[in-house]
This record gives sequence, C-alpha cells and structure tokens, in this order.
Amino acid sequence: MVNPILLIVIPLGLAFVVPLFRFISKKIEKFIPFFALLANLIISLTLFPHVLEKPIHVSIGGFLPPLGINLVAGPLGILFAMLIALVGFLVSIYAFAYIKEKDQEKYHILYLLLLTGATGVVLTGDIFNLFVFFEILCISSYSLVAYFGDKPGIESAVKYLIQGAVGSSLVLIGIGLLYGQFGTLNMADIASNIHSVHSISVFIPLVLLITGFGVEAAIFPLNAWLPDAHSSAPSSISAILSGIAIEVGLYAIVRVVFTLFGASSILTFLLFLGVITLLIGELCAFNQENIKRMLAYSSIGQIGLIVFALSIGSLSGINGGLFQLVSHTLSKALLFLAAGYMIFRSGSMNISSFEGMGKKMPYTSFAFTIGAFSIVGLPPFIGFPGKFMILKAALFEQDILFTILVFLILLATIIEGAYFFRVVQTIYFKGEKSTPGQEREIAPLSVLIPVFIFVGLIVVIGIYPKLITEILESSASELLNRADYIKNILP
Amino acid sequence: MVMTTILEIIFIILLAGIIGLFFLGLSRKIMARIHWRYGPPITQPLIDIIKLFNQTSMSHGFLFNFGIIFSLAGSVVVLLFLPFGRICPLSDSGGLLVILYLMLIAPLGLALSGGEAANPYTSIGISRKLLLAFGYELPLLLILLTVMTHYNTISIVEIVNKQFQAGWSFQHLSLLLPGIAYILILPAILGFRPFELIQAPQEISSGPMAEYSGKFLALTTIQHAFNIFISISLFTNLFLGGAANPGYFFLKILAVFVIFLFANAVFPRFRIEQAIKYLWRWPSILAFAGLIIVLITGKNF
Amino acid sequence: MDRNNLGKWLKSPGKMGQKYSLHALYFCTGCGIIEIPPSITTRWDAERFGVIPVATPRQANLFLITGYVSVKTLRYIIRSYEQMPEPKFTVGFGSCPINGGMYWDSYNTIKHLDKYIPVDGWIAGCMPRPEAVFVAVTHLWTLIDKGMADGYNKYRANYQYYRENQEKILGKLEWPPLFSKNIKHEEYRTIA
Amino acid sequence: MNLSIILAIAFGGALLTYFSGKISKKARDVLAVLISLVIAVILAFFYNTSSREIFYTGFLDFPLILRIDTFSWFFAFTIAVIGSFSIIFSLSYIRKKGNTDYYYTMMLLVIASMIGIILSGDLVSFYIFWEIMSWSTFLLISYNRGPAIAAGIKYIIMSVTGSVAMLVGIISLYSHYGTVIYTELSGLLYNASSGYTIFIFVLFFIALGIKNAIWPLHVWLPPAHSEAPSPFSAVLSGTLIKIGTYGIILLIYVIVKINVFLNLGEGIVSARYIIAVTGAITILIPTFIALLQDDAKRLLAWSTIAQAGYIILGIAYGTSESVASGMFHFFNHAIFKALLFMVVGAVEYRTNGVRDLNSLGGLIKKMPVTFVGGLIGICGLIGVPLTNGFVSKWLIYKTLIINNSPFLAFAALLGTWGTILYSYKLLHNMFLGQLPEKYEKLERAPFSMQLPIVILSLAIILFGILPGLPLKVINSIESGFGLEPLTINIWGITSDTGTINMLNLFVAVFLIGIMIWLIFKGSKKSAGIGQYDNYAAGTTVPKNKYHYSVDFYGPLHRMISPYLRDFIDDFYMSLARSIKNLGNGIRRIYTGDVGYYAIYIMLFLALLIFIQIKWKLW
Repeated sequence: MVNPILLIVIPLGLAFVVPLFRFISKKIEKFIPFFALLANLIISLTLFPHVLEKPIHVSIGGFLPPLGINLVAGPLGILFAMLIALVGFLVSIYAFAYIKEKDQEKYHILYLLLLTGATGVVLTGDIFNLFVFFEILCISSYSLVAYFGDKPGIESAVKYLIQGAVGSSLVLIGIGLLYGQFGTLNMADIASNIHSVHSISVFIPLVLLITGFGVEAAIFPLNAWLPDAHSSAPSSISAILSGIAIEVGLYAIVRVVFTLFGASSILTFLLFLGVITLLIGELCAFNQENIKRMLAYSSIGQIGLIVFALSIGSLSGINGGLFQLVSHTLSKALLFLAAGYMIFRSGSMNISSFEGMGKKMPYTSFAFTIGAFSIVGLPPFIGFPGKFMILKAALFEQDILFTILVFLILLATIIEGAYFFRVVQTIYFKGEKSTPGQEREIAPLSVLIPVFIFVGLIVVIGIYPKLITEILESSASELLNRADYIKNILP
Repeated sequence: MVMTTILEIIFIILLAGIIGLFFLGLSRKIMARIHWRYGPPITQPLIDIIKLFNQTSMSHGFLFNFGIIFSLAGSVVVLLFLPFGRICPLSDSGGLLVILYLMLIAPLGLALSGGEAANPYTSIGISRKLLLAFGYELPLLLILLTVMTHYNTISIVEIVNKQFQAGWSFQHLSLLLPGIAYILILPAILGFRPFELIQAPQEISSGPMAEYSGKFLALTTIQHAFNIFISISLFTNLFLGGAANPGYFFLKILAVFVIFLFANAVFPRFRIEQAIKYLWRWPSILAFAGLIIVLITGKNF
Repeated sequence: MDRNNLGKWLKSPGKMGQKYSLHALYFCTGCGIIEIPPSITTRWDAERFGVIPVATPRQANLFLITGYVSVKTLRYIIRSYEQMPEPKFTVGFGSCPINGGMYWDSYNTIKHLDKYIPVDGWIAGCMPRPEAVFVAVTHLWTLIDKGMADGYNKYRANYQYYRENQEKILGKLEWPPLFSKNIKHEEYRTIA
Repeated sequence: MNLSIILAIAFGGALLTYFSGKISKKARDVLAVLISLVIAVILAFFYNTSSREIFYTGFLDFPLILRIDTFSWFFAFTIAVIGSFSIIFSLSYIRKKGNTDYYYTMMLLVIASMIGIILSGDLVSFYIFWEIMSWSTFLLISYNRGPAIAAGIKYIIMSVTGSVAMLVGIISLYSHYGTVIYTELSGLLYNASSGYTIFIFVLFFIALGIKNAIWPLHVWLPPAHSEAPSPFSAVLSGTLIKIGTYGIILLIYVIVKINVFLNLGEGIVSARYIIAVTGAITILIPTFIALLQDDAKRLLAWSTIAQAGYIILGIAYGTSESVASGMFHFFNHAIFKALLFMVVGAVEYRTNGVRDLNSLGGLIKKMPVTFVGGLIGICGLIGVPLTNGFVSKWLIYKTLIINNSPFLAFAALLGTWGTILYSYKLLHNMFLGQLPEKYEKLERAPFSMQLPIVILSLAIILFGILPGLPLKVINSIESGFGLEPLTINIWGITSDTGTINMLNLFVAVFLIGIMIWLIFKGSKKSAGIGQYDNYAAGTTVPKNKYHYSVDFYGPLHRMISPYLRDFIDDFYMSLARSIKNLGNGIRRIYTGDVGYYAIYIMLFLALLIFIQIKWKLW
C-alpha cells in the first residue's frame, strides 16, 4: 500500500520543479499540475479501501506521536484529499485553454502549492503543522486572486490578504495558548487531556481557532473577502477557492471543534450562525447582476447550510453536511467553470450579457443549467440528496427550534431558486430568437471535458447517492467518536 | 306505460303551444284595452305564424338554422319535466336542476343562431339577453335553492306533492319572501317591460330577431310562447302548489300572467345596468333572507 | 272582412295570413310618416287589422313609402325593399311618391317611384288622413284576394329594367344584383 | 408487464426523441407520437389490475416503489391519452417555431414525470417525479419568449415554494412514522394529534394547492397558461394541474383516511368545510375575472382555475356523491379544456398568433370543424345536458343541496351561469359575427389538428350520454376509499334523493329535435345570403366595421371590474420586491472597506466570548 505522504510530496515537489521544466520546453509546464493531481487522485483512490477499515497514520522521521509530526489519513481526510485531487485535476485540464498569459509557470506553481496546502491541512495530525499548511494554502490563494494583475484583482487580493492575516494571527495565538497549557502540538494528545484543564482557559483558544479558521471558511461576519476575491480571480481559481479553499477552512473548524475540543456545546451557536450565514448569502445573491459575485454569495449560503448541518451534531446531520459539502464542491466548481468560459466569450460578467448563450454555446449552457438545478436541489441531481439528508437530520430532532430553522433554510432555498432560474432563463430564452450573429462557437475540448465530467458526477451521484454515502458515514463516525481517533494514534 | 307517456308528451306539447299562443294574443288584446284601443283578435299570433310560414326567408348558414331548432327543442324538452296538473312525463330524471339547465338551452340556441347572422344589432341583443339572464339567475338560483332546501328534495314533483299535503308554499313564512322575489323577477324572465331591453325595436331593431324572416320568426314566436308558459307554470308549481287537474292549473297560470300584463303595460324600460342593479338588489336580498330563514328554522320535511 | 271565415283559412291559409297580418316597415322616408303614429295608436288603432310596425325589413311584408322620395332616400328604399321577404307589398303614401307632388320640378326628387320599385297601391292626397291608410289596406286585401298585388313578381320578372333605372339615377350600385335572371328590353313591356 | 417499463419507455423515449431529431425531423415526429401512444396503450392494459413493485433501491435508504390500482390507473390513463393527443396536435402547430427537438423532449418529459407521479407508491418517489415535472414544465413554459419569461419565473418560484413545503411534510411524516409508503402510512394519522395532522395538511396543501391553482395560490396559472405554446397549455390545464387534484385525493383518502379527515375540526371550522369553502371561492372569483378577459387563452386559463374549484369542492365535501363528482369532473375537464385550448391553438396557428378576442370574428365560415369542436367544448364546459360536464355538475349540486349546504351549491350554480357568459363570448368573438376581410383567404386547420379536436368532441358527447362508463371506474375507486359507491347504470345514476337518466333525456331531445327539424324542412326553403347582405337600416354593410365584439359585456364589465383587481398577485409581487430590497440593504454590510472587515472579525470574537460569559457555552 502507498504512503499517504506522497499526496503531499508529489505536488509540493513538482511545484518547485516547474521552473526547471521551462528550460526543456515551454509547452510542457502546463501539463505538470495535470500529472501531479492525476497521481494524487490515483493514490487517494487506492488508499480509500484501506482507510475504510482502519485509519492510516504515518509519523514523519520515525518519531512517534506525540513527539513527532504525524499524518493521519482517516476516512474524512481521504475524502477531502480525494475531493481536492479530483477538482484540482479537472480544473488543471480546464486551465489548458483558459490560462493564456505570458508567464504561466507562476500560475502553475501557485496552483500546485495551493493544492499541496489543502491536502496537507486535511491529512496532518499535528495542529501546528495544520497551521503551516493552512498558511501555504492562504498565501498561494492570495497571489492567485491577483494573478491577472488588474486593479480589482489586486485590490481584492489585498483585502483578502489583510483579513486572512488577521485570521491566521488569531489561529497562531490560539495554538500558542494550547501549547502553553498542554506542552504538545499533537492533536490526539491535546484531545486526550482537553477536559483536564479549567474550562475558560481552554475556551479562549477554541474561540480564537474558530474565528481564525472561520475567516477562510467564510462564516457570516468573517466572509467579507469572499465576493471580491471570487469575482476578480480567474474563473478556474474561483472554482478552486469556492470548491476547495472554503471547504478546507470548514474542515479545520470541524476538526478543531469535534476532534480537538469535543466541544458539542458550542454547536448550538454554530447552528444559528449557519442559518444566518445561509440567509444573508442568499439574500445578497438575490439581486446580483454580476454572475461571479452571485455565485460567490451563493457559496456563502451553501457554506451556511453545511455549517448548520454539521452542527446538528447527530450522525445523520454530519452525514448530510458532508454530502452537501461534496455536492456543493462539484456543482459550484462546475458553475464557475461554465460561467467562466461564457464570460470569456461574452467579455462581460453581467448576467444580461448571457442572452442567447443557449444558442451560441449549447454544451456549456447545458452544463451550467445542470449545475444550477443541482445547487437549488432539484432531483435527479446531486443537490437533492444532500438537502434531503439535512432536512431529515434536522426534523429527526423532533424539536420546534429545528422546525423553525428548517423553514428559514427552505426560504433561503426558494430565494436561491429564484436567482438561479433567472440566469437559466437569460441563457436560453432572453434575447431575439435568431439574430444573425448567433452562429455556434463550441468551447474547446479542454473546457468541455472537465465540465462534462462534473456533469456526469453530479447526475450519477444524484441518481445513485450510495456511491459516496458509505465513506461519508465512516467519516462522520470518525468525527463523532473522538476516542477512537485518539486511541488509533496514541496506543 | 310507454304509450301513455308518449300520449302525455304530445298532449302537453300541444296544450303548452296553444296556451302560450293564447297568452300572446291575450297580452296583445289586454294591452290594447289598457291603451284604450280595440286591439287585434286573440288569434292574431296564430295568424302571424301562418303568414310567416308562408313567406320566403333568408338564412345565414348552418348554425343560423341549427340554433333555432336547438333552442326550440330546449324549450319543448323542459315541458316534459314540468308537472302540468298531475301530468309529468319525465318526472324521474334530475328534477329541478335539469329544468334549470334546460332553461338555458333556449337562450343559448338563439344566441348561437343570432351570432352567425353577423349583425351587430343581433350581437348587442344577445349580449343583453345573456347579461339579463345573468342578472335574474342570481336571485332565481337563491329562490330555487330556498325551495329545494325547504322541502329537502330536488324533484319538482315531490315539491308539488308536499304542497298538496301542507298547503301552498306561500303559506310558509320562510317561502313567502322568495315567492315575492320570484314575482319581482318574473318580468325579467319573460322579457316583459320593464325588462324589454333584449328586443328593443326602436333602439336595436328587435335585437336577436333582427335577421329573422319567415319561418325563423315563426319558430322564435312559438319559442317565446313556450317560454312564457314554462316560466309561469314553474312559478305556479313552486309557490302556488301546482294543481290537481289541468283546468285548475290553467286558471292559476292565467291569473299570474294577467298580473304581469298590467306591469308590462304601464312600465317604461330599464337600461341594462339599471336592470342588473335592480335584480341584484331587492329580489336577491329577499331571496337571501328567505334562505337564511329556511336554514334557521330548519327543514320542515 | 272575412277574417273569421274558417273555410277560407283552410282553403288558402297563405293568402289569408298575408291579408290579416300586414307587418309594416317602420321606415320614415318623408313628412308623410307624421300620419303613421295616430293611425297605429289609440285614435285609429291599426293593429285591429293586424297592421303593426316592425323593426327590420326582414320581418315586414308591407312597405309604406311615406312622403316624397329624394335621390338620397331612394337608395335606402331600394335596399330595404330588396331585403324584405316575399310576398311583399308596397304602398305609395301621399302624392309625392306618385308624381313628385309639390316637388314636381325639384331636381333631386323622384317623380315616378314605380320606375325603381314596383308599387302595388297609391294613396293620393297631401296629407292623406289615417282613414286613407285603412282604405288602402282594405284595397290591398282585395288585391291580394284577386292575386293582383304581385309587385314582387313584377320586380323579379323585370329586374333588369328596374336595375337599369336605379343605376341610371344612382350611379353604380354597390350591392350585387338581386336576381341574375336576364330579360331583354322588349319583353318587359309585354309583361308590365 | 411491469410498471417500471412504462417509466423506462417514457423517460428513455424523451431523450431518444431529442437525438433522433438531430438525425431526421420525420423520424422524430413519428417517434414522439409513437411513444406517447405506446404509453397510453400499455396503461390501458392495466385496467382493473393492481400491482406493486420496488423499482429502485439506490436512493439513500428509501426503496422507491411503483404501484397501480384503479385510482392511479384512472388518472394515469387520462393523462397519457390527453398527452398523446396534444403531441399529435403539436405536429403541425410547432412546425413554424424553432427548437423543435427541445420542445418534443420536454413535452414527453413532462408527460413521463406526471405518469411517474401518479404511479409512484411512496412519497419520496412522488416528490422526485414532482420536482422533475416542475423544472421540465418551467423549461417549456418560457418556450415562447417575450412575456412567457415572466410567466415561467413566476411559475417556478411558486412551484419551488410549494415543493419545499411538501418536502418538509414528507420528511416530518417519515420522522414520525418511519415510513413514506402509502400503504403503510394509511390510517397511521388516526391516532395523531389533530394539531399535527393540520400541520401536515397545511404543508401538503401549499404544494398541491399551488399546482391545482386553488384561489389564493393561483397567480402563476393565468400567465403560464396563456403564454405557453397552445398544445402545452392543453397539457397544463388538462392534466398538469390535475396532478394537484390527484395529490389532494391521495392525501385525504389514502394517507389520512376519510374518517380522520371528516373528524378534523368541528362544524364550520372543520378542515372539510374550510377546503370546500376555498373551493367555492375558487369557483366564484376567477369566473368573474374570466368575464373581463380579452385574450382567448387567458380567459380559458381563468376558467381553468374556476373549474378546478368545482373539483376541489367536490373532493373536499366528502360525501360519496361529491367525491364521485369531483373525480368525474376532473375527467371531463381534462377532456373539454384540452379541446378548447386546441381550438384556440388552431385559430392561433392559422391567423399567425392572434389570440386577441377583439380582432377575430366570423371564422365559422373558414374553420367549421374547429368551430364545432369549440361549440361542443363550451357545451361541456357549461354542462349543457347530454355533454359530459352536465352529470358531474348535477351530482355536485345535488349532493350539496341534499346535505343542506345551499350556499356552496349557490356558488357552484352561479359559477356555471358565469361560465355561460364567458364561454359564449369566447365562441362569439372568435367564430361568429362578421368575418374580417384579411381572413377571407383562411384555410381549414391541418388534419393533425382536426383529428384530436374531433376525437375529443366525440368523447364529450359519448360520456355525456353514457356517464356510466367513467362512473363505473370511479365507483370502484370510491369503494377502495371506504366510501359507499353510487348505484349507477350505464345511462345515469339512481338514488332515492334524486335520479338522473340520460337515456330519457337523450331520446326526448333527439325525437323532439327531429320533429322540429322536420317542421323546419317541411316549410318553405330559405335562401342563403352572405354577410354583406345584412340589415343595415337600408345602407350597405361596411366591411370590417360591422362587428360587435369589443367590450362585449360592457355594462357588466363597467359594473364589476372595479371590485376585481387581482390583489393576490399584487401582494406576491410586493413580497418579491421587499425581499429584493432587503437583499440590497443587507449587501451594505460588505462596505468594501477592509477596516470594517477587520472590525467584524474582532466583533465576532468579542461576541463569542460574551456569549460564553453570559450563557456558559463550554
């Protein structure tokens, strides 16, 4: 069986090799992320069956935990790794045709680093190491947002950078406090004796960590960077940001709350936070004229929904939350890619500029439609089982509070439907019936292939959700009973 | 059994036609007398019909002919459902509701026939006819519902029989108001003044009949005669307790008819919206009150 | 007056019907119409003879040309006459329809109405009183009895003649000819 | 033969049609008609059988079940037949327009999903097919562009609103009873608290009522029906809104049993009466609004709402006769409303999209077959005796009167008289009156349009004279529901409270009609004259101007129109506007100034700590 550390090493190593390849050929460099992530995908797929029976943990340099740094490839980690590899892989294909600037190697290096960071975050078992990888992720995404080098890109990158810096500093303080109290940085170790300490002195680091990671995870008051960053980044990067970066931030929060602190009592707070985030995201998106901003706001909403689902705290709740997370990753990445190419063609991010796209770019608009329906949660697409599971989990609590929250969520769903259907109508039905300028210009294959792989996944998982429910359940159980997690690492 | 039914049917149709024409003639005679004129002979409508059948006529097409036949058939069929004295050939199909529905075939047929005439006078007349029908249906429905709820049946024969046991409907307080309401709307049903706005000769040149000539006019006259008979005998059956034998029944409807002749002779004409406003105000209020009373006092049967 | 003679009714119902239900076209051509209201109302009550005014030519079989006929009204008279169902009877009321009367030298009054539509009877006088109307009606009865009130047949037979006269004075008529029967110019003299 | 094959054919056929359209147009047309017919035929074979099967186990832990019994057969078969007719109708209708492959595919998809809903045996698959129906309908309503876009968005938003409410209901049922299968759920609510039952009722009724266009939830229907392509309007108002009816029957008589339903609340405030009264309102108000319409299809749309009111009233009133009348009227309405929409569609097709009642007229001379279709259609709609609408309406009136609720009966009857007015206006303004000069050259409707029109007209007459045929099916459905069935024969209904026998009526009308016809023929022949030989006070008839159709019911219009503004629609619109403004307001939070953002973070931190100190989260 392969070593999960390869998942980190391959992209990291290749990232630094990219400049060297330039000396060989300029053509080749764009293919490096492709191969790296293909490898990652294969590795994570091969690891996947082993993980299901027993989490793998690798200790770097032979030092056993709690002393050394260790990687823990649990079901959750592998799930995320797989997701990251998959989305990264497909987006790297998309980038072939999409990234046309002079010095592409910048893009590819940063891209690989971003994914390295993400993978590292989800695989590491050490809190400080997590922070390091998190920083890699953040910094590379700051610079990728500004990749085009135009004014809005740089401006939003700076905004992102400032908020991210505040967040990271909070995280660092939190970790420092934890280290001061427990004298260890290994998560399992901290987790094992978290309850032995006076509560308030543990609460402060918890709060700091939640806030810090919350910035990246775009929870309500901390998500101000997101619309600007997503709308001004290259579409491929927007897809990665809202498909992966946010989810990784969320992963960090979940890991901290469930595994590290076992803080089931703060979930009530997160519950409301999630619903508020959802409502605000959808309301902001409702009247948006700029397509990418609209998608960004809808990502905020989706994150809110996921947070809500995860903080129900029951097994089915977390299950549904993770499913929704997967579905959001796939659908939103698809939406950003499709929209990105339509923007590329129409030359404007304004929704009204998409009129008649259904005739011009039939395949891309079809894909966009599927993505939109899936986000709104219509069967037979992947969004529907997710929403279904979440509502099921919420209503199984048999609690009036949950019923009210469910109604709020559904209100948000209606709003979401409203603006997505508006865009679909604009694509297909607005504009004159057949103006002469409407000859088809099919998108290049390197755009259509990833897009349609996404479509395929969305439809297949939507029709046959059992494809992923198994791993989701094991990941949910991993989150819930932290005792096993600790036992696995500290025998 | 079937033989008797058929005989009854023929008897009723002939009798109704004769009585209807007699009423038409009578109306012209009495009107003349009220105007201090000598007036035509009572047989004048018959003479007109004979003449009209011997005249040439112009037709506008298939529907123009079909509509007339349709409407006349509708009015004739209603006769078979109305108890005339004790005679009621088709008592066991649907009762009052079917009568209600069949009574709308006649105006519908005329409307269709007049519609193909492609003459705006006709169309205006039809629009007025339908509007007036809509106007008087509101109180009429309330009245009929009151009666049906009071006797808790939809069969008109049963209503008549129950009146034989318990006296005329007029004697029940709860049916008094609806009866009055019916009297108030009966001119509208008959198309008499002050509701003679459907065929206002000076205004829209006899409305739906503007294009009729010869036999078409004759058939409409006959249909009008049947219509008079039907609506008056419906009132008689519902409120004046029907009758044991045809003669007695005839006297009753004669009495009711003559009352309206006086109204017809002295009143001017409503405009259509005035007519609707009137119909939807007093008769409807009375009928509504009657329905409320019936619901409060509960069924008597 | 044989209105109540049942035998005649059975023998020729059509003719009797035409006699005793004359529906007059309620059509005012000229001043003569002033005599119609008294004749149909209380004082002289035309309805007792079965004469009542009706609204449209379709329902009428008696056409009273009441008063002078100007060129303008002639068009409407012809149109109304042609729209009446047969059998139909025309009565010129007053001297103007007969020969122009006091308008004998007017440039736009029709002097000889019977050149344009057949006229079954004339009521002379200016104005004839309502009694005269009833006299005309009774005469019309006798004509109907004898079968001499056949103006509509004349019109049918000599349609081309009438049409020519009409078009001579009115110019091209916008409605198509009523009868397509084509009679040569000599024949009508013999018929008429 | 098992049920999943039907769905396979239906859904597979839809996709197949699309791709065959890429190859050859002819093949696609044939295929589309063939598939719709095949579905109908297969369903016909299921008559009077009942079977049940698990067709898919892949969805989470819910086995998706298909079942058929007389109840679902009745609805499914009607839908399939109407659907196939409207596809036949579209053959020539859609030829003028673009995106034909897309049109047929969506049409078949809608029909397939409707049949899926009817055949599904558990609430989850019901919901899945329901949603598929919703979005496919949405994609087809906007097909005509222009005003159709607003109609589509209105439809889909209301539809999504309803379906999420229903989703809550379904999951709540599942969380209470651990099952979503009808047969297991049925009667379980017997010992539930009435509050919970009402909660479930409300949730489901939002969804079903929106589909069925019950009065306060009807606003999507008029624009959608009038802007959609006409054959699809036929499907929409003939069958699609009846899915809501099906759902309501399913809810009341299968899931919540009749005995629970009748004991829900007391007297006037019982669920039974509230729904019945809603139905009555749904009859009255839309009928009056339909009187004011000048657009043929919009008029029909409003009349559809009104007729749906009859169905709801019948179903909710809960006596055996009323339920029978409700289902029978569903059947009749599917027939005659589809027919009427096809008639309007044919006219629209020939006159290049003229639907304005004020600019048509006299088309009877040019499109006689279409006219006869329209005539029979409105006769059915009014309920003239010997057409199918009569018996169902007679039943509902009768049961309402006999069970002593005359006000509901009054609403129903008055609605009928309003129906006469607007349906005659529809017929007159399109087909009667003077033929405008520009339509002198009009041809008849093509055969593929005349065929469904003729067949449906014949069906109306047939079921009018032999009401026993559908009533037999309805009887067996009712015995399934635990209602005592009516005593019927092929000609009508016999009961001690009131009997109807169409045979008497038919023979009487027929013989008397013949008699009068003979009199008519016997007397003098009448000369045929054209429309320009009319009485015009001696003048010649002016062309194009001699037609009274604009403002046909002017006086009534002026009387009632001030009271009949569609304020419900205004309310929804203002709601949407206020949400939009709220969104704009909330977006101000993101000022675009990083300073604020940093402050937000700190505030969040402070908030967390404050909460900790206040409520001790940890």
